[in-house]
Amino acid sequence: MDEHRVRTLYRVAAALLALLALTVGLSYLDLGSAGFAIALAVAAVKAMLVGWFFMELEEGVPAVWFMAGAALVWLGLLVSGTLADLFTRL
Amino acid sequence: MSAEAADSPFTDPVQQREAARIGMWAFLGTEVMFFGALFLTYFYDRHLYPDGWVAASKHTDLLLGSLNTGLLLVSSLTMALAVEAAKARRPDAAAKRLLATMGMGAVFLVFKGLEYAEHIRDGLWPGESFHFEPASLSRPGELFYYLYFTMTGLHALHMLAGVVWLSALVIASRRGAARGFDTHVEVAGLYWHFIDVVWIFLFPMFYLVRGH
Amino acid sequence: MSWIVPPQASTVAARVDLLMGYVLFVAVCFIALIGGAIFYFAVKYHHSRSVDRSGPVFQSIPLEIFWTGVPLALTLSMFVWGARLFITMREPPPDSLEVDVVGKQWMWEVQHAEGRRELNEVHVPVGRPVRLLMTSADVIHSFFVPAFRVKQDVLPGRYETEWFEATEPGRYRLYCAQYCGTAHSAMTGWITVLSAADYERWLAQPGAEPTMTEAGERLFRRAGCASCHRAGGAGPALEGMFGRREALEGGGTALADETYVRESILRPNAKVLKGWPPRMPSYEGRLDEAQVQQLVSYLKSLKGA
Amino acid sequence: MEKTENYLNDEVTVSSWLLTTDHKRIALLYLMSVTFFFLVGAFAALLMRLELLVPNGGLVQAETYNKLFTMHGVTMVFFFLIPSIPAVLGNFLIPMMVGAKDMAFPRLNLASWYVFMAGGLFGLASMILGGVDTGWTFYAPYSSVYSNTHVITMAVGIIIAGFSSIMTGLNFIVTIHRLRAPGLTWMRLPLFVWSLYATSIIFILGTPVLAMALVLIALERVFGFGVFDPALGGDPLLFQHLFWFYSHPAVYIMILPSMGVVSEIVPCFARKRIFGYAFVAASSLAIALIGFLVWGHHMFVSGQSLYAGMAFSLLSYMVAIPSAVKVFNWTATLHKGRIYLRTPMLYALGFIGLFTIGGLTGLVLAAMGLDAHVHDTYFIIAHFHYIMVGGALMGYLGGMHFWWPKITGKLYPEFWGRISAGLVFLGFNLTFFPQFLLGYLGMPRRYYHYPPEFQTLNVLSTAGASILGVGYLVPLLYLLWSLKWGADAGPNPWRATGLEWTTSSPPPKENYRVTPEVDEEPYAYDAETEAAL
Ligand code: HEA
Ligand code: HEA
Ligand code: HEC
Ligand code: CUA
Ligand SMILES: [Cu+2]
Repeated sequence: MDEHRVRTLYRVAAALLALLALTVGLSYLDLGSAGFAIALAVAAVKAMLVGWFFMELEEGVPAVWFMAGAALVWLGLLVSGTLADLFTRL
Repeated sequence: MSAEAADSPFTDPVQQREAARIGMWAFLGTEVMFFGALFLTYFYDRHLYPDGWVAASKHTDLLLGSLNTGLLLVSSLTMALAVEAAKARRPDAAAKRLLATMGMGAVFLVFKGLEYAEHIRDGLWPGESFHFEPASLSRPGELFYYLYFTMTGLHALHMLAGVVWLSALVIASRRGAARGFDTHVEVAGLYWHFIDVVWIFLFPMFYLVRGH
Repeated sequence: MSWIVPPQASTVAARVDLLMGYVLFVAVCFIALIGGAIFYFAVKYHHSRSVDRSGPVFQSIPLEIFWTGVPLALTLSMFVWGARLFITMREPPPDSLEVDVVGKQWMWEVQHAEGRRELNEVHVPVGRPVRLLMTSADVIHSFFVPAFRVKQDVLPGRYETEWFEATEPGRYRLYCAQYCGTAHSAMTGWITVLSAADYERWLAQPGAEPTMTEAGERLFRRAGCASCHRAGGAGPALEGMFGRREALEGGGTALADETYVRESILRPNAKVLKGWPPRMPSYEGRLDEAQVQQLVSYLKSLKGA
Repeated sequence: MEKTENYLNDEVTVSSWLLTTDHKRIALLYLMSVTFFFLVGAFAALLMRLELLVPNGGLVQAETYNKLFTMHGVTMVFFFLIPSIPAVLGNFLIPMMVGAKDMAFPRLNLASWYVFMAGGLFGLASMILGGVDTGWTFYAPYSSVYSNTHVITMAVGIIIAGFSSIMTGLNFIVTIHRLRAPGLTWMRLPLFVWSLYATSIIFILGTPVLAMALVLIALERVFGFGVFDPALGGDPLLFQHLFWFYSHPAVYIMILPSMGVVSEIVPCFARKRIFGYAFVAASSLAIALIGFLVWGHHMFVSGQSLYAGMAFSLLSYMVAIPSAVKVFNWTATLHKGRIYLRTPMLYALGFIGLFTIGGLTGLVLAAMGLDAHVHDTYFIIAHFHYIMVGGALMGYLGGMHFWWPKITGKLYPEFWGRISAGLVFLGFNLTFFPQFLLGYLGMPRRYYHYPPEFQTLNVLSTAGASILGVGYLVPLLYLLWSLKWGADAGPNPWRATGLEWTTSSPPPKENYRVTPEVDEEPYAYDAETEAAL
């Protein structure tokens, strides 16, 4: 087994757990409406770590990047297009 | 083996491994959009009922939720390690790590079940008997829990499928490092990590809406 | 009715037809161009003919730019024109006459401010903008008057508006354009456009009916609203509330428009006024949409002190 | 000529068909299935057109009429047109065009057919049990609360069929990425492959959203609780967003494959390389992407915000541009060609003309001020039948005629082919042109009864539909006839380029006896020097 990679995996997992602790901790502070945004941002960082290291996006296979990127872009289209309507109504 | 090989359109194993990965990623794209429709619904209704969302989120079980998140994160680690083992042609090591992954997945599901039972006891199952304090936010609260059950339920179904898939791989590992075993583990790993990612977002959306 | 266009009986009708003419003109030009070119090539380069086929071209960046650019410019003009026309259709002039409409499977209930109520008929005066305040009691309907070139979906749970100014007295067809169930195609009616004098006469006809505001005021007392919404009562005074931006419990504000007032009556707890307990009972199921509209009409009439 | 081994006579048992993983056989399974569903949808159209002969007809009852147009729309869209070209011609041709032995995941391919049939059975079941009356758009809260028909069964059918689309799309994507023959670079791919690649992206990223929207409708019906009915705190516009997020791109699922077919046929029968290859290829991808940004143009008068409406209107105009680019490039391909007006070419040219008309009337709809008038009238019906029947279906028929010799090894009678192409073109225009007029005059769609002043145009339309119906039956007959009595086609009756024409017809089970290699650009036709076809 590739020792280097295994070490990386452990480090990433540690970072993920730290982020989990961070976001739970933050939820006890009163950050107003920013709290939710921060919690989502932390989630995004966690998701990126999982994607990049665990799911081996770091390998950089073009077709894989293309599929992963397309999924994100399309999700963005769905959400932004619909919320654009909701937020600008009236 | 031979029957499969005759059918296979591939000329070499590298091509096959890449095809499997691209296929899995394409499928995950589908899954992103499948969950995406629900995520959109969540944010849509959150915008309509911000107060209801805050109030309803206070009834979720942060302790169990955080524990479950931790479990899933660690299970992703063991999954990734299983993939490494499979790639290194060590099916026994891979099987052990797969078992650990599955185990954490199963515990996750049990915890989830406990949470559901608790919520249902508290009258948070949407419908006739739905009961929510403050009553003034009862309708948004009901929507929140409708989405909660739908989204975490769909997620749990995916987990269940993942656990079944991994157990099939554990059984397959007994046949040794057969051709394609490493690819299978790798592809299952992608799926498992994806479920983890979904949960990473569900966690703040339902447990951390604002404050405690 | 002509074969090509329905009667032009509103201020926007001719403008719609003009834009239609423009888009169709462009369309016909391109159809002629493409169709003509195909026909011409098919004849000229038919395999049976020996013509000069030397030096064929397979790629031309200037041409590609040209036939990307021209349609782009044309469509942009259509977009701007269409959007501006639509904005006109969406923004009722401030002095519009208001008529309240409830769509329900499968009929149109209409109330005039002066109190007359009709079914599947709408009487309006010529030369005065009319604003329809519309909601649905069940599924989505759509209020469509071809002669006026206007259409707006009518949704349950909120108010939508639509306006027009009729230019020609006469009777015009009204359709429900959004599929709403079995008798969707029977959910039709008539718009009768009357001269100003005829309209006054029509309004006055039976005489005794209370105006919508009066009916709303009566209802306000009968339904028990007045017991709380009075000085020193359990609820806030409602004078001057309409059109205000209200601060809400739990942060945020809401504009007190018709939809807001309607929601306050049917689902008071959805948006609770800051500083007040969520004490108001829901009137859902106790008042029908037409009655809610009367109340809205009354509350709108209450000017601030 | 001696009989050679091919995929048809390789094995002949029933199970060799039902358990086949051969993409060519799966294509034929799909061919039979979608033809069946086309007949179901056409049957509903027939009854509808008959009912509309008179303003207050009583051929069927109002509820029945509503069920008919739902059945017509649902079968034609979800069970016929969406799978038609991808699952039949795409399945057959993609592996051949890229020079592969089969699809990347042959068993997944077979599974997709079973899944499709399961979805189709649910769809049929809901029709047989009594039908669904929501229209193909399933707008809430009518569908989620008020309708008391078999909405859930139908929704389940559509969801299942959707998964079959996803499987097909996934297979195409991986096959195109990973199984191209040596030398077959992206810029050497046939345009049909490009267009199906773009289609596949829509399949896998759009379909799940529709599935979820329908799941939510079903949940709302089952639990009496949900996110769409305003009486429950929901918002019906959310459903419309979810629905059209898929269903507008779905119209490009229906047209892109046809565009691909036309891009193959036109160069072949003009004996000339396609004009602007790169632009035609890129425009497919552009359509797939921008096509996902315009869905709100179905909602201009739905209560959607004015600003969102304006953005959607602008983007709808943008998505028209790549279509325009394609039309111009096809037309330019004819220039200095050597043109043979064979049946596939007639269909292809018919496609270009009718698609242009349908597309240009889309420009009317994308103008908000005009849509306020024509929305939900027969103008819409005419617009989309011009594109879907005049365009997509014509392309499908053209493709079937073009590749029929390859698929079956037989030639059909050219004379009857031309007759049917002519009948379809004529009947089509007579059916749907009057509907443009009807719509602008104000006749709403989904109307069982209509005011008497609209009768003349409706009679014309029904008359046209009967010609059109005959036009469809003729090819059905002579294509079947050709199976037994048609002349042998030989490997390449059109002397077309493209890998699929280099192998025998019908192709052998493994497509190519030796893996082909590609060393030239596609469409290496030569109109200048070549002798007669
Ligand atoms: C295959 C199917 C298909 C295709 C390809 C299209 C293509 C287009 N459609 Fe259509 N459409 C439908 C099927 C399709 N549509 C259906 C089924 C509905 C109704 C659904 C329902 O409600 O039941 C509908 C409804 C619909 C609406 C909503 C109407 C309403 O309900 O009120 C709109 C509004 O913008 C619209 C616009 C367009 C546009 C701008 C295009 C463009 O993509 C067209 C682009 C093509 C061209 C423009 C022609 C070629 C170009 C030239 C020859 C060059 C010249 C070009 C310019 C000057 C720009 N369509
Ligand atoms: C691919 C898509 C497709 C295709 C091919 C067609 C084909 C046809 N359609 Fe379709 N149509 C839709 C998609 C399609 N349609 C959709 C999506 C709607 C909207 C539904 C909704 O509102 O929800 C619609 C709605 C629609 C309406 C509007 C109904 C209404 O709003 O009230 C009409 C009316 O004329 C119509 C007519 C036709 C006709 C005449 C054909 C012709 O091309 C059909 C020609 C065939 C025949 C005339 C029959 C010939 C006979 C046979 C082939 C044998 C018959 C079989 C047996 C006897 C068993 N269609
Ligand atoms: C039991 C007392 C009670 C009754 C009866 C009652 N209300 Fe209210 N109403 C309240 C209270 C308390 C509030 C402020 C809290 C809130 O917004 O729910 C309120 C708020 C409102 C508002 C929003 C006011 C603003 O400034 O935004 C409107 C409009 C309204 N009520 C209309 C009515 C009508 C119409 C009726 C009768 C059909 C009615 N109410 C009956 C107690 C009552
Ligand atoms: Cu009401 Cu259609
Ligand atoms: Cu569209």
